[in-house]
Amino acid sequence: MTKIELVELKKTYPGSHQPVLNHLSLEIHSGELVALLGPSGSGKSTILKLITGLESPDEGQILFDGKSILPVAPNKRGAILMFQKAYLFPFLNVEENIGFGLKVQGANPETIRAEVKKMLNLIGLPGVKKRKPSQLSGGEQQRIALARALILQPKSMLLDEPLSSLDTEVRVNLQEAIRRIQQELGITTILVTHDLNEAMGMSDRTALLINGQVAAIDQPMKLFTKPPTQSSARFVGVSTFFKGNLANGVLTTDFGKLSVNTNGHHAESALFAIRPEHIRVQTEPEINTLQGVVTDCMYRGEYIEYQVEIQSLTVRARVPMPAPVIPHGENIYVYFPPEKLFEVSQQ
Amino acid sequence: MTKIELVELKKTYPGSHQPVLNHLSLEIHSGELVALLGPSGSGKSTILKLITGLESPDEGQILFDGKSILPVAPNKRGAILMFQKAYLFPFLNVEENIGFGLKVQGANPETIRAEVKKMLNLIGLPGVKKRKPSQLSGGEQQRIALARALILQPKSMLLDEPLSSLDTEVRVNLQEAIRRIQQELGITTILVTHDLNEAMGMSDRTALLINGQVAAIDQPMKLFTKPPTQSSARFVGVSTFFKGNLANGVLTTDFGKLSVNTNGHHAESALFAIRPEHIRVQTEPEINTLQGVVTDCMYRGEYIEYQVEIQSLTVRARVPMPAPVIPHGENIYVYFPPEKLFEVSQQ
Amino acid sequence: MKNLTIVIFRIFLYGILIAPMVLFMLYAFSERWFFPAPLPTSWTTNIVTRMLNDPRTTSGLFISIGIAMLVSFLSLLIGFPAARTLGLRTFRGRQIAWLIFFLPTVVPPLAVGMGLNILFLRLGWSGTLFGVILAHLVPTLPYTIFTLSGVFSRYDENYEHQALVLGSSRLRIFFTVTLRLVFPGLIVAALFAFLISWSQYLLTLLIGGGKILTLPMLLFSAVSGGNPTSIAALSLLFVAPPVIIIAASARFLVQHGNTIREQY
Amino acid sequence: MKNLTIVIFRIFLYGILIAPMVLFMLYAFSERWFFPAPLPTSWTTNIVTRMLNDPRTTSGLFISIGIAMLVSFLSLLIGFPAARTLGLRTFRGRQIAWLIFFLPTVVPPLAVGMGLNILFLRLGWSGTLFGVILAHLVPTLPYTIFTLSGVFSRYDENYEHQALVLGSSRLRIFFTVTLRLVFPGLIVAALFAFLISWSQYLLTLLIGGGKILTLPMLLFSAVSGGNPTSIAALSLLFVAPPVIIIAASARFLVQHGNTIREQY
Repeated sequence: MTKIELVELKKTYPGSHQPVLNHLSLEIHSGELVALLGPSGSGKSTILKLITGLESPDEGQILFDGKSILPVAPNKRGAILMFQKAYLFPFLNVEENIGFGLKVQGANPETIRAEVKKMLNLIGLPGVKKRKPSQLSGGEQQRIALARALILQPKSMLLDEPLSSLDTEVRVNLQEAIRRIQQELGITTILVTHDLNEAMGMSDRTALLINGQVAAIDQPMKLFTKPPTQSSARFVGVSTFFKGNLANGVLTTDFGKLSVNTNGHHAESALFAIRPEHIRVQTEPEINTLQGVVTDCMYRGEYIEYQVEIQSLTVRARVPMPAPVIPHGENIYVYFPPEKLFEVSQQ
Repeated sequence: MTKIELVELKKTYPGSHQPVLNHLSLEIHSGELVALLGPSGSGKSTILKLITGLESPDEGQILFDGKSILPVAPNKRGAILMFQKAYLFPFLNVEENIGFGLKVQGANPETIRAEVKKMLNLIGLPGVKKRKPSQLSGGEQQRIALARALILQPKSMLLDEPLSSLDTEVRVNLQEAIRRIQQELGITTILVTHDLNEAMGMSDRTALLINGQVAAIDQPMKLFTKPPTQSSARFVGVSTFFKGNLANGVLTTDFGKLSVNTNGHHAESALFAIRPEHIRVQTEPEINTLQGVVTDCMYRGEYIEYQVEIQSLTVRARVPMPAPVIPHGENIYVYFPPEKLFEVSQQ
Repeated sequence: MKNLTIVIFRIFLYGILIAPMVLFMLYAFSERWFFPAPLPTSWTTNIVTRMLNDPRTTSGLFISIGIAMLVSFLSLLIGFPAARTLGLRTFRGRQIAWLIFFLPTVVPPLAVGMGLNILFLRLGWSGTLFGVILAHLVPTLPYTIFTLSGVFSRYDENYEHQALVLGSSRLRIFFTVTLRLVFPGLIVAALFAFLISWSQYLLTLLIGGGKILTLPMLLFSAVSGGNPTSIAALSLLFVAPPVIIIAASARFLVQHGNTIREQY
Repeated sequence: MKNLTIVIFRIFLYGILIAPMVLFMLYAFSERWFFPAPLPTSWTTNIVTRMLNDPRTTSGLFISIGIAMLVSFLSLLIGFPAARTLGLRTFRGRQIAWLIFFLPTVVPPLAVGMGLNILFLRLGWSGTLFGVILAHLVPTLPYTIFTLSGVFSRYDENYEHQALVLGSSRLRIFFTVTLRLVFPGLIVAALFAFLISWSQYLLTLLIGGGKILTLPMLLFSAVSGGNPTSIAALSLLFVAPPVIIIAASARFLVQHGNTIREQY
């Protein structure tokens, strides 16, 4: 149970002008799982490398339970990194792979054997200890890598897209397994992923990284439904934004007036957003509808995705099935429920 | 506008015992877009290679408008293959790449230049003709590859996961572009993909390939909501199946009785399935509910995914937000709407 | 750390390579140079001029160039299909094929030369240009094949497949697509073959039986003569073509290598 | 098509390689063999026995083996860090570093030998074992570095990173992870170095000045002698160790190469 604090971290890779981390601060509570979500190049993996000590920060501090770990050698930090590939040592069998860390610590063979057995049960692969890594599937390899890390009772686990090369079903199973074990053992964990669903499903809190800084951090549900800024909203799948003047709960945009639920009293310009699955299409005008032309209509199984042009604005709406197929070019009214429109800051 | 018929195709690769295609027959109507969906190794790409002539079938026929194309050389078939990578010739610029096929045909430079210009407008990249392929993004490269194929007015386009290496936003844009152009020009097209959403969104009909045969082929909506067999149901995301005796609209399973909507009059065993998004969880028993224990509950943004164990049966339910978070181990009732349970054959 | 390694190696290799070349220059134009003088005390161009006017030297130069060019052409001609098969396909016996190609590079050239000599004597090819060229192919072919099969192992046949479905004939594809994609590799392979043939002394001596007088042969007989100035002058003439070729192609190779690599 | 290519090459190479070796055997044990008899008409083991009892031959064998082993050890020692840097890192001047390593393989050995000879004479290293070993490093090092940097370009440092975060020290990682991962590559590189040094004639002659008598030197002087039987006998002795080493390691390399490759 270790609390991790990242304080004003700055890192620029040699040969690059742009810092990959720019005074980034982040606090991960003891036993918490925080997911880092962000576009490629936003410095997600760099954070993990700094914590393990594979890279050093240019500025800033990394604290484990309030103590700086920067002077500690990478092999003494107790922070274990897992990658997209399992990196099991090909010349060792499963048992030797899992026991690797204990052997380095000089544990006696009996203890190692007992611990390895415990770990194999924990990860749900009791019968494979004599196999070679090449005889295992991708998902099994990742489970072994997990066991190899957990056997050392690390202070922290750092997962760098550990599931992104696996098939959907295996991935979901491993998401559940990792989450269960992480909660059981209470290991402070950072998960880097580019999969929104994975971040939402596995994390206690999700942090959005944009331009080397934490653009937003919150519980997944809050972040998904009410992202604070425009860029973070885009990242969780919001593509419809209205800019306008807000007065008495009415937003006056270039495309028409829209009622919004708000407590604020802006007289100035404001920016509102809405999730695609909250937008509805209908044939009759109503309050809070705007007229538009359907430019595309794609069946996606569980929902239909409409692309509607409202003058210069392109709106994507996702309507769950059953929903009508609307031919291209049809005139339509798009309904924006007032309670689903939320304000975001213009960043 | 060419109709393509595949008749009893059989193909076994040298060194393999299992045929990759096993008497596969499939008819693609003129101007239609058929998506081929299937697990890896199901022979999806092999079909495309047989049609272009990069491979030859062991048995069977391939007909274009009723005429066999097997005696025709690959470069005379008018069937153009596109891959996941664009394979633009790195030593030619965009204009020369697009004009490649016309130059081979001996068209005069004026014609080529005019046609290339038309194509660049069609794919929405008018300003790039002097660029080298390496200066383009992945999505742009695929657009150019598309133009390079379309300029020859091919009888058929064969797309082998052309979008699978692209980012989500670019992919959706290109899905729309390809679909629009394909319909505009009426080119008979086969799309190989492993992405269910892509197949659903782009195709007129989707074919499921399992074990080298067409397990099911239908319009996406029908295939998605009522897959005919158990294996094809699994492939479109169904994971809950009930086996039991059917009598008078009631299915008697090992876990309890369930009402189903059916016209059949089976006295024998029957297999019913239900989609995860049609299953509901509730706290009170009711008709068509079964009692179970929540073993996992994952927030996925637009929905919550519950994993419920009903005795030995694990059921995954997807409930759209807003939905309650239910703690692990809680007792719950799972509701299976009778009208959503559909019969599948046990294959 | 890594920079230090590089620096040490540069010094090591510059020392071992460049220093002798400078020495050649100094010796070739020196008239008198006695230890411990750091530079020659008297300079002359006589020796170099005399050497350049000697018909044996010029004919040696042309024979050397002719043999090396023919050998590299034949190496490419034979090596290309073999390398393509080895680099692209997987088939049973591939490992054996590799071992067979590998053998001539590791079996000592002296042994190969002796064997070939005995064989060619019986076949009547000894002392002929044909025999020498054939013998030169033994050490050059493996390198050509290694270089090209390295190229082909990174080669993607789908470029050819694209050209095919776009209507090109196989022949047209070979010239407009295949050759252009592997061009830098071809140049490197040809260079290798040229240089290996260029510096062959042993095989030329054994098979040529003293009748085929290439530059290395002349150089060796000069060494027996023992005049350091003419040795140095001949050495310079001998080293110049390879250095010029490498220098001329280095920039091309680095540039084109990069352009092509970007695409993979 | 591809099978035909392979068959043609096998015949070509078997012809050019195996045939001379068979000839060595026949000659070494023949007493009389005149054209056009297909086989010797009279057999003897005298020559081979006499040769094996000659102290010059046995000492030549040991000197050759000693030099070749030392040279391959030194090549690995120097080549390993260089290859790792070249194969794993990208840095400015990498292309230049490659060119520098590349030079010794393409500059004709005769030229290198002449240059080194002049240099070593001044340094007093001529005629010494130290000088010969140093000279042998010039052709062997590039091959060692090429082979190893090929290994390192496919090498994934993350295996080491895993071992590091699992608690291993850098030194332990080197022995328990790095060496085991690159082991087959090391063996190939050592083999290359051994064989190149083993078959050096020119550099040993020039730098050794006739004082360091390796097997190739003895073989060459036998060639001047002109007795085909003793030439053939010496050739056999000379070819045997490389062939044995290659045969012994071939199976190991194929097996272990595959096991490791599966993981990448």
